[in-house]
Amino acid sequence: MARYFMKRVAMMAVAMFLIILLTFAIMHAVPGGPFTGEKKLSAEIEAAMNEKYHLNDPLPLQFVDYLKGVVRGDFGPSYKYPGKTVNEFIADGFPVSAKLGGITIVFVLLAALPMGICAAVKNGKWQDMLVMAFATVGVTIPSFVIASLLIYFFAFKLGLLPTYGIESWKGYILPVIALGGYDISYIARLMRSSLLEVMGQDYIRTARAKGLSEFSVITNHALRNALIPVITVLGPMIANLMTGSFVVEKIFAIPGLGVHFVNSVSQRDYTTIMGVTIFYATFLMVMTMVVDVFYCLIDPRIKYD
Amino acid sequence: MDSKWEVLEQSNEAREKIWGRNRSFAGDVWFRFHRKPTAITGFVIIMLLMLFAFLGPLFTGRSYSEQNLGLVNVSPMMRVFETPDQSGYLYITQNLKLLSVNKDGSLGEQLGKLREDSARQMSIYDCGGAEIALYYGKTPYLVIDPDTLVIAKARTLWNRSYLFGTDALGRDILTRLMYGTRVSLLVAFVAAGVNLILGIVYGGISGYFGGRVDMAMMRVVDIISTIPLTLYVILIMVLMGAGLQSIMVALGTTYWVDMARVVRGQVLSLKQQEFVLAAKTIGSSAKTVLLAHLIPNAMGSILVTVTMLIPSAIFMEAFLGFLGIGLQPPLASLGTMCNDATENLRTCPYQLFIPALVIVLIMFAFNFVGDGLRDALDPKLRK
Amino acid sequence: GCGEKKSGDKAETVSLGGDAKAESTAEAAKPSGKQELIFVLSNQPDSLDPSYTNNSFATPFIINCFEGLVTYDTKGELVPGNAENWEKNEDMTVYTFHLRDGLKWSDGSPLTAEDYVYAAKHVCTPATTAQNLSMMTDYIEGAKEYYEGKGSDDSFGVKAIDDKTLEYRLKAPCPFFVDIVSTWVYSPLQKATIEANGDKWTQSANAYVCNGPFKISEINPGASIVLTKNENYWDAANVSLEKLNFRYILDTSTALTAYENGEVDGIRSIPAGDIARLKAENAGLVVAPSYGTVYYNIDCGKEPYNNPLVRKALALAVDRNALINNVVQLDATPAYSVLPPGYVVDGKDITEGRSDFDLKPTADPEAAKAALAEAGYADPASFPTIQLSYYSDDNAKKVAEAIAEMLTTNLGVKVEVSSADWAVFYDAVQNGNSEVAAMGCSADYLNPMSFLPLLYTNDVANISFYSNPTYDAIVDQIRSERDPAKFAELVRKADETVSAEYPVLPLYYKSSTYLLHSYVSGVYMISNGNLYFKNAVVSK
Amino acid sequence: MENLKTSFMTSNGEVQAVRGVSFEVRRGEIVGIVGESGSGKSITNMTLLKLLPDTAVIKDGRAMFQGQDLTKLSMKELRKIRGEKIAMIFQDPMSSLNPLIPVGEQVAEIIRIHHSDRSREAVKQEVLKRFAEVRIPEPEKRYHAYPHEFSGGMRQRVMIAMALANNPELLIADEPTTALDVTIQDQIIRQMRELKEQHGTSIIFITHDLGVIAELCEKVEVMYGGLIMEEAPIDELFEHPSHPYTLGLLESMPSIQQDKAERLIPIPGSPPDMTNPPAGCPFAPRCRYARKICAAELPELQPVGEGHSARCWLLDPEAPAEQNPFKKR
Amino acid sequence: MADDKQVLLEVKNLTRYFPVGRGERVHAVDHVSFRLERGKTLGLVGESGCGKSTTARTIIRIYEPTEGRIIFDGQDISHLSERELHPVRKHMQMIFQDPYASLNARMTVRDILAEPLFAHKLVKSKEEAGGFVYPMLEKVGLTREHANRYAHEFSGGQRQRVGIARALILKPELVICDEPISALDVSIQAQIINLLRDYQEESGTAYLFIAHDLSMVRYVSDEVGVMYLGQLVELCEAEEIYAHPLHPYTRGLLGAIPVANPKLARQKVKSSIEGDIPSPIHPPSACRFHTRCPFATEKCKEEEPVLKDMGGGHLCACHLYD
Ligand SMILES: Nc1ncnc2c1ncn2[C@@H]1O[C@H](COP(=O)(O)OP(=O)(O)OP(=O)(O)O)[C@@H](O)[C@H]1O
Ligand SMILES: Nc1ncnc2c1ncn2[C@@H]1O[C@H](COP(=O)(O)OP(=O)(O)OP(=O)(O)O)[C@@H](O)[C@H]1O
Ligand SMILES: [Mg+2]
Ligand SMILES: [Mg+2]
Repeated sequence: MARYFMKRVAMMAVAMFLIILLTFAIMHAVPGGPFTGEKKLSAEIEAAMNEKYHLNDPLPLQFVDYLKGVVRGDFGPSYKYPGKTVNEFIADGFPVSAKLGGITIVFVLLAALPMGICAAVKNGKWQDMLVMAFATVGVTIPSFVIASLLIYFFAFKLGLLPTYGIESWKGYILPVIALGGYDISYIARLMRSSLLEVMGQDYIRTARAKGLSEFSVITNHALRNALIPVITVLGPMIANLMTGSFVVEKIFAIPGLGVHFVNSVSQRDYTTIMGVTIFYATFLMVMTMVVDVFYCLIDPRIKYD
Repeated sequence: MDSKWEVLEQSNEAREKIWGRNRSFAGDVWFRFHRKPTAITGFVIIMLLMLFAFLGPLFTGRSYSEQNLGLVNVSPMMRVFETPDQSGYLYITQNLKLLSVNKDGSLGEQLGKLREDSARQMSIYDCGGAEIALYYGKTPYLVIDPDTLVIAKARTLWNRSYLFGTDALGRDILTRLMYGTRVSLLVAFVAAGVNLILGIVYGGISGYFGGRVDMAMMRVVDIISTIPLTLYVILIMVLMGAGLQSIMVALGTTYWVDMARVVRGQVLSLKQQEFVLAAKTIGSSAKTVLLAHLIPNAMGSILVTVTMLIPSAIFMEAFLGFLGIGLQPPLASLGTMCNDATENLRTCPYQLFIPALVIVLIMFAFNFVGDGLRDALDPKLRK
Repeated sequence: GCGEKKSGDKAETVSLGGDAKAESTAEAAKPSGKQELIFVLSNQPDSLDPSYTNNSFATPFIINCFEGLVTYDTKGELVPGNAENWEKNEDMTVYTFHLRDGLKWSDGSPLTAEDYVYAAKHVCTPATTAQNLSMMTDYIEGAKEYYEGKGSDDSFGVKAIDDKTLEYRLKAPCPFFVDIVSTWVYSPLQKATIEANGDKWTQSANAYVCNGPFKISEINPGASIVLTKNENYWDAANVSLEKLNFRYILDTSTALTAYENGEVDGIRSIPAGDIARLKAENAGLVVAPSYGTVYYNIDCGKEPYNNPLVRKALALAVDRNALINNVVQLDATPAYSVLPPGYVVDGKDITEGRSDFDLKPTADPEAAKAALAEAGYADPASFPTIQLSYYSDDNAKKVAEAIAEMLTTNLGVKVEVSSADWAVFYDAVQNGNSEVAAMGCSADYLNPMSFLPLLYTNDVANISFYSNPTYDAIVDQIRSERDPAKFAELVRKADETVSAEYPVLPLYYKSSTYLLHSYVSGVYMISNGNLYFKNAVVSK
Repeated sequence: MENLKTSFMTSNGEVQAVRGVSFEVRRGEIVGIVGESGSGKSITNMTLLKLLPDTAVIKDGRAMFQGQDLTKLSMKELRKIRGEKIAMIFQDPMSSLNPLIPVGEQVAEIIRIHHSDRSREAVKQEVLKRFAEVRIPEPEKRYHAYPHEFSGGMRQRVMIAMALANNPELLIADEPTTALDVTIQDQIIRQMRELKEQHGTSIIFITHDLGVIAELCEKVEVMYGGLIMEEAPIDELFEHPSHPYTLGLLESMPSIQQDKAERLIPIPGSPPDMTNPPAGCPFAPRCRYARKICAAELPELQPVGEGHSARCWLLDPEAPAEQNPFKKR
Repeated sequence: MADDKQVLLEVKNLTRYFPVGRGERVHAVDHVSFRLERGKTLGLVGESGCGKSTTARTIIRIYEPTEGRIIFDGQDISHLSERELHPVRKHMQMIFQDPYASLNARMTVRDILAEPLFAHKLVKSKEEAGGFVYPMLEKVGLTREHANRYAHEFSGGQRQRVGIARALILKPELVICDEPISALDVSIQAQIINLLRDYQEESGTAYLFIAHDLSMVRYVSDEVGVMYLGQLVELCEAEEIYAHPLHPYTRGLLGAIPVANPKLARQKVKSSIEGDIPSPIHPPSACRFHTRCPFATEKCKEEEPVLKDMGGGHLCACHLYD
C-alpha cells in the first residue's frame, strides 16, 4: 500500500507540474497585468515594477524561477500587495476558510445523512417526498441567492443573526447554511439512493433472514456499505469547502481564501493566482488520497497495490 | 370422442412466442418514464418553459431591451392610493416619486414635483392641478393631502402594464424573464450537447483503449478540473469577445470532464461484458464496437448525468454572472437577473424572487426528468 | 365600486412631528459612551504605504494615519498640518515650510524635516516603485535625475534647512504647489521602521509608524484594520475617538443591512436603489458633490470618433437627468465637461457661468441627429456599430445599458455593449482598443490641474488620444501661471476650448455618499470624497 | 403450506410469480423443489419468511409452521422465527455475505440475536464449533477474515454454518450449489445429508439439477409456471414420472451412459411469461401430448400413487389412452 | 493420430498470465498443448477458474498469448495484428457462456445477426442481410418475427440460440463454445446441444466445447481434456476417459457428478476431492494437484509431471503412472 501511495504521489507531482504550466500559460495569455490599477502608471514606474519582480525576463525563465520557488515551498511575493507574500496570504485566508468549511462539513454530514437515511427507509412515503423536495430545492438555488435570502430574512427581517462576519459563533450559522445547502442536498440524495441500492442487496436479505430487526439491519449491515459512495464524493467536497467559496465569503464578508483567490484573478496578481491554484490542487489531491485511505479502512476488499 | 381431447396442434411460433409488446428500447424507456407522474410533470414543465421562452415574447409586445427610465422598479403587486378626484391611483415608486396609475392597473406618468417640504417630511406633487403629498415620515410611506393631512385610501393592485413589474432600468421583467429562460435553457442545452459529444468521445476512447492511454487521458481530465475556471473564462472572453458564445465555449470545454469520467467508468465495465467480446471476435472494428455497443449501453448513465449537468451549467452561468463576466447586456439570463437584483433586495425583493423561482422550476423539472429517466433506464427494472 | 369596504366617514390622517427625528446638532455634540466606531469599507487597499500606493481604497487609512505638511479642514479648505506656516519665493519655485514644535511619530520618536527629505528620496528610488512618482518628479527639481540615478543629494530639490525647516525647490514656477504637497506621496516617512522592516513595514501594527491622528493597532488580514488614537499626534487633545475599526464588507447589500441593523456605525458604498429611501428615512445619509466626473471615454484617434460632430451627437443623445434620477439615483449634477465644479477662486467657482456647449440635462434627439447628419451620417443606420464597453461592476453595467438604449433610440445608431473585468477593460482602453468606454476621474489633489492633463497631447493620463495644440498651449501656460485670477481665467479658456470639441462623453459630476448614524458627529468629507475622522465624536 | 399466491406489481403489470402452491414438509425430511428458472421456486420460499421485495404482495394462502400461520404473524413474531427456527441459505454465496464484516462476526450475530444472554466468548466458541462442523480449516484464523478472502465454496460453508448456528428446525436452501463447482457441490451435498442425520433438521432444497435431487432428497416437488406440477417420493418420480414436464426433464438429460448416437429429446419452446400466464396448463404450449383442453383449462392436482400426485389432464379418468404416456401402464 | 491435413487447430505450449500488480501474475493458462481435427469436437472440463475460458479466449485472440503458438488452418495466428486477424476471424467464432451478457440489449436480433455479415463485408444492405438472417433464425428454431425483437425480450434459451446463430452465420470452421449451456435450464440445454450437433453433422464444423457438466461433455465430444489450475492433466478419447480415468483429479471429478437416478446415486461409491482450488497466483509447486491429491507423494511436491501417453493415445500427467 505504501508503494501504491508513493506511486500516486509521484503521479501527483507530474499532474501538478502540468497544472502549474497550464495555469501559468493561461495567466500570461490573459491581457492586463498585475500593475493594471485604477490609473495608468507612468512608463518609468511600470519599468521599475517589472524590474523588481523580474517580469522582463523571458517567460520560460520566469517559469523556471517560479518552479524553483515552488519546490522550496515559496510561492513568491504578491505583486499586488507589496510586502505580502503569497504564503502569508494562504496562511491568513486558509485557516478562516478551513474553519468555516470544516464546520460546514460537519453540519452537512449531520444533516444530510439522517435525511438520506430517513428518506431511504421511508421510501415512497411522505417523509421521503419531503426530504427529496428539500434536497431538490437545495441543489436548485444558486448559493448567492440562498445567501441573499438568508440575510434578508434572518438578519434583516427578523434581526436574529448577525449580517456579516464570523467573529462570534452566531455569525457562522448563515454562512454555513448557505455554503452547505447544495452539499446537504447532494449528500442526502446520494445517501438515499445508495442506501436503497444496498437495501436491495442479497446480504441484506441474509441479515433479515437471521431475524434481525429492521433497525439493526440498517445500522449494522446497510449503513457502512451505503457510506462508500458518499465517502468518494467527500474528498473533492471537503477540498472545495475548506478552500473557501467566493460567493459566501463575499456576501458574508468573511476573510477567506475564496474571495482572495477570485480577486487575485481579476487583479492579475500572478503569484497569488499560481500559489492558490497550486495550494488548492495539492489540497484536493491530498484529500482524495485521504479519502482513499478511509475507503480502504471501511472496505476490506480494497487493497491498493 | 370429446373434442376437448383432440390433440392440440402447436406451431413452433406459439411455443417461442414472446408475450410482451414489441417495444424498442427507447419505447420501453418511454413506457416506463411516462407512467411516473413526477417525471411527466418535469417533462411538461420543461416543454411549457420552452414555449414560454421561445414563443412568449411574441405576446408581451415588449422587447427585452426596451427601457422606460420613468418607470423603474415598479413592482408587480402595487400598493396604490386613490387620487383626490378618484379618477385613478397613485403609486409610490422605490425612488420616492409618485406615479399615476389608471383604474385598470395600467401605469401612467410620473407626477411633476412641485416642491419639497422636508420640515414636514413630505414631497408635494401636482396631481391634475391639485396638490398631493408623498409623506415619508413613516414607513410604509403614505400619500396624503398636504393641507388636511388625510391619508388617501390605499389598496393593492396588480400591475397591468408590467405583469411581473419592471427592473432597475424600467424594462419589462416578464419579457426579460422569457429571454432569460431562453438563454439559460440554451446555455444548458448547448453545454449538455457539447458535453455529450466531447464527454462521450473522450471518455469512450479513454475507457476503450484503457491502460496507458486511459491513464494519460484521465490525468488530463484531473488537470482540467483543477485549473481555475474564472481565469480560463476570462481568457475565453478575451479571445472570443464577451457574450453568449464565450460562455458556451467556456462551459462546453471544461464541463465535459464529469461526463468523460462517467462514460469511461461505464465503458471500462462494459468492455469486459461478453457481448463486447463477441463483437470483437466477430471482427467488428473499434469504431463499431464503441459506437454500436459500448455507447448505447452506457446511455442510461449518460442521460442521467446529462440531466444532472444541465442544472450545474445553469448554475455556472449564474455564477459567472455573479462575477460579472457573463452575458453581454442587454441580454439577460436568469443568473444575471438574480445577480442584478441582489443589490436591491431590500427595496425590490420581487426582482430576485421571480427569476429565482424560474430557476428553481427549471431545476425541479430537470431533476424530475432525471429521476424518471434513471428509473426508466435502470437495467434491474427491466427483465 | 362594488363590494368596496367603506371605512366610515372619518378619514385617517397622519400626525406630523410625532416621530420626526430631532435635528442632529453636530456642533454641540459631547462625547458620551464608548468612543469607538465600526466603519465599513467596500474594498481592501493594495498597500498602506503612502510612498507606494495610488490606490483609492488606501485613502481612509493614509489620510487618518498620516498628516502631511498641509491638510484640509471641515470646510474642505487647505490648512496647516505638520507645517505651521510656509512661504514661497517670488518666482514660485522655492517653497519653505516651517514645522510645528514637538512633532512626534506614533512611536514617540521626534519627527523632523529630515523625515520629509527621507520620504521624498524614498519615493524617488526605483525600488520603491512609487506609483505616484510623477507627482514628485514633475515638480521637484532634480527628482527625475535622482530617480534615474544621475542626481546627487545636493541636486535633489528637497532639503532640510534645519530640524524644523523644509525647503522644496521646483523645476518650474508652480502657484498650486501647496495643493500638490497635500497629496500623500509628500507624507513623511520614518526611516528607522522602513530600514528595519523593508517592504513589510506596512504589514504589522507595530511597524506601521505614522504621524496622524490615528495609528494602526490591529491588522486582521482581509477582514479589518483597527485604528486607535495616536497619543503622540500634535493635536491629540482634540481627537476624541479612541478606536476606529475599518471593516471590509465587499457586498454593499450586506453592508447596508449591517448598518440598518446597527451592527456597524457607518458605510461607504450604498446600493443605488436604497438611496432615496435612506434619505427620506433620515438614516444618516450624506451626499456631497465630490471633485470628479463620470464620463465615457471616447477614442478620439479613431474613425469616426475623430470627428467632433460625431462626439457631439453622442453627447446630445444622452438623457443625463434620467440617468441621474432613475439609474444611479444619486444627487448629482449633469456634466457637460470633464472639468467638474469645485475649485473656488476669489469666492467664485471657476466653472461658474461657463458655456453648456449646446448640451442639455435631457437628451436632444433632433440636435443629435442633426449633428450626426452634419458629420456625414444623414442616415444613422449607416453609422458603424458603436462599441460601448464597461468594466464588471453593477453600477457601471446599469449606466452602460441605459446609455446604449439612449443612443439607440435617440440617435438611431446600432450599439454593441461589452464588458470585461477591469484589467482586461483598462488594458484595452489604454492600448486604444476600445471606442466608447466607461470611465471616471477623481481629483488627486484639489486643483483643476488634476484634470487638465487628461486631454493633454501624449500625456500618460490621456487615454482619449485627443490632441489639440491650442489646448496644450493653454495648459502649458496654466502650469506656471502665478496669479490666481489669471489662472482661473486660463482654466476656463482651456475648458471652453476643449469641451466644445466633446473629447469625452460627460455624464455627471461625481457625488460622494456615505452613511453614518446620527450619534456620530464631526466626521467630515472634503470635495475629493476623502473622509476625515479626527474630529469624530460619538454621543450615544 | 396451502394455496400460496404471491404477485409482483410491476410497471409492466402484475407478475403472478406463485399461483397457488401447497405442500408439506415433515420433521427430518428433505424436500426437493425442482423447476424451470422463473417458475417461482425462490419466491415460494421467501414468502414463508416474508423476505420478499417491496413490490411483492402475498395474495392468498397460509403457511403453517408448528401450528402458526407465518403469513399472519407480526414482523416481531416473525423475527423470532427467522434464523432461530427457520434458516435460509441463498443461491449466491458471493453476494449473500456482507463484504464489510468479518465472517465470524456475521455468524456470531445470528446467535446473539436469539440468545442475547450468552457472553461474547461463548458465542465465539459456538461459532468456531460451527466452523469446524462445516469443515472450514483453521477456524480461529478464519474467524476474522472477510468474505472476499474466501473462495465460493468456503463462503457457502460459512452460510451453512450461519444457518445452522441456532439448530433450526427447518432449513431452506435456495440453490445452494448452483454457483459452485461439482467438487464443491458434492461437498455441500454431503454436508446437508450429515446435517439431517445429526440434527434431524427438515430441509427444503431448491435446485434445478435433478441429479442433486436424486442424491439428496426424499420427496420432490416439481414446479412450473408458479404451480406445483408433480409431487412424488424420489424413487417414484424417477421411475414413474406422471407429468409430461417431469418426463421431458428426465429425457432431456444425457446420462453418463448415454449412447452418443442417440439424440437427446429436448422440451421445445420457452417457458411462459408470468405476466400473461396461459389460461390452461402453463406447460401446454410446450407439451408433446397437449390436448385442446390443456390450453383452455387448468387441471387439478390428482393423486397418482402413494404420496404421489400430478397436475395433468392426461391423468384424468376421461382422458383417452392413445398418445398418452400415463395410460399405458 | 490424424494426419496434418485434418488438423484444424493446433495449440502449442499456450500460456497466458495476467499481471495483477506488484509484479505478481495469475497463471491462468500454463503451457497447454492440444490439436483439434476438422469436424471433431474437443471437450475441455475442469473446475471454475482452471483456465478454460482463458484458453478459449486466447485461442480466439481476445487475449494475447503470453507464450506458445496457436496454429489455425496451418497459419500461425498467435501474434497477428488485429488487421491481419480479420480474415481469420471469419472462420473462427465463439459462443459465450452468459446468454444475458453476450447479446447487446440495445440491438434487435436482426442487427445482431447482421453485424458479422457487415463486419466481413458479405452484404451491403439490410435487405441483403435479411437473406442470410432469416434462414439462420429458422435453423435455430426461431421465427421471422423474432428478428424485430430486442435481445432483452428473449428468454435465456432463445438468447443462447441467437448467440449461436450469430456464431454460425459466417459458416466458420471452428466454433469455440465456452460453457454454452451452463446458465440454462435443464429443459433447454438439450435444445442447444441438439442444435450444435445437427449443425456439425451438416457442415463439418469443429468445436472446442467447454463445460463443467461432464456427462454433457462426454455426450458431445470426441476427445476430452481435463484442466486443473491452468494445466492440462489428462487428454484422451471421450469414452476412454469415463471408462478408465487415470488422473486422480479426473477420478475425483467424475465421482462428484451427481447421478440423476436415485437408485444409482445411493449405490455410488464416492471418491470425492476435499478442499478448494489453490490460488492461481501462487500455484503449488511441481504437481499442482498435490495439495488435494489423496495419493500425493514427496515426488509430487518436487517434480513436475509431464503429459505422457499412457497407451492408446491416452495422455495423462501424473507420477502415479511412472
Ligand atoms: N422483484 C421482482 N419483481 C418482479 N418480478 C419478479 C421479481 N422477482 C422475481 N420475479 C418473477 O417471479 C417469478 C418467479 O421467480 P423466482 O425467483 O421464484 O424463480 P425461481 O424459480 O427461483 O428461478 P431461478 O431458478 O432462476 O432462481 C419469475 O417470473 C420472476 O420473473
Ligand atoms: N482479465 C483477467 N485479469 C486477471 N485475471 C484473470 C482475468 N481473466 C481470468 N483471470 C483469472 O484467470 C484464472 C482462469 O480464469 P478462467 O476464466 O479462464 O477460468 P474458467 O476455467 O473459465 O472458470 P469458469 O468455469 O468460472 O468460467 C482465474 O483465476 C481468473 O481469476
Ligand atoms: Mg431462484
Ligand atoms: Mg469460464
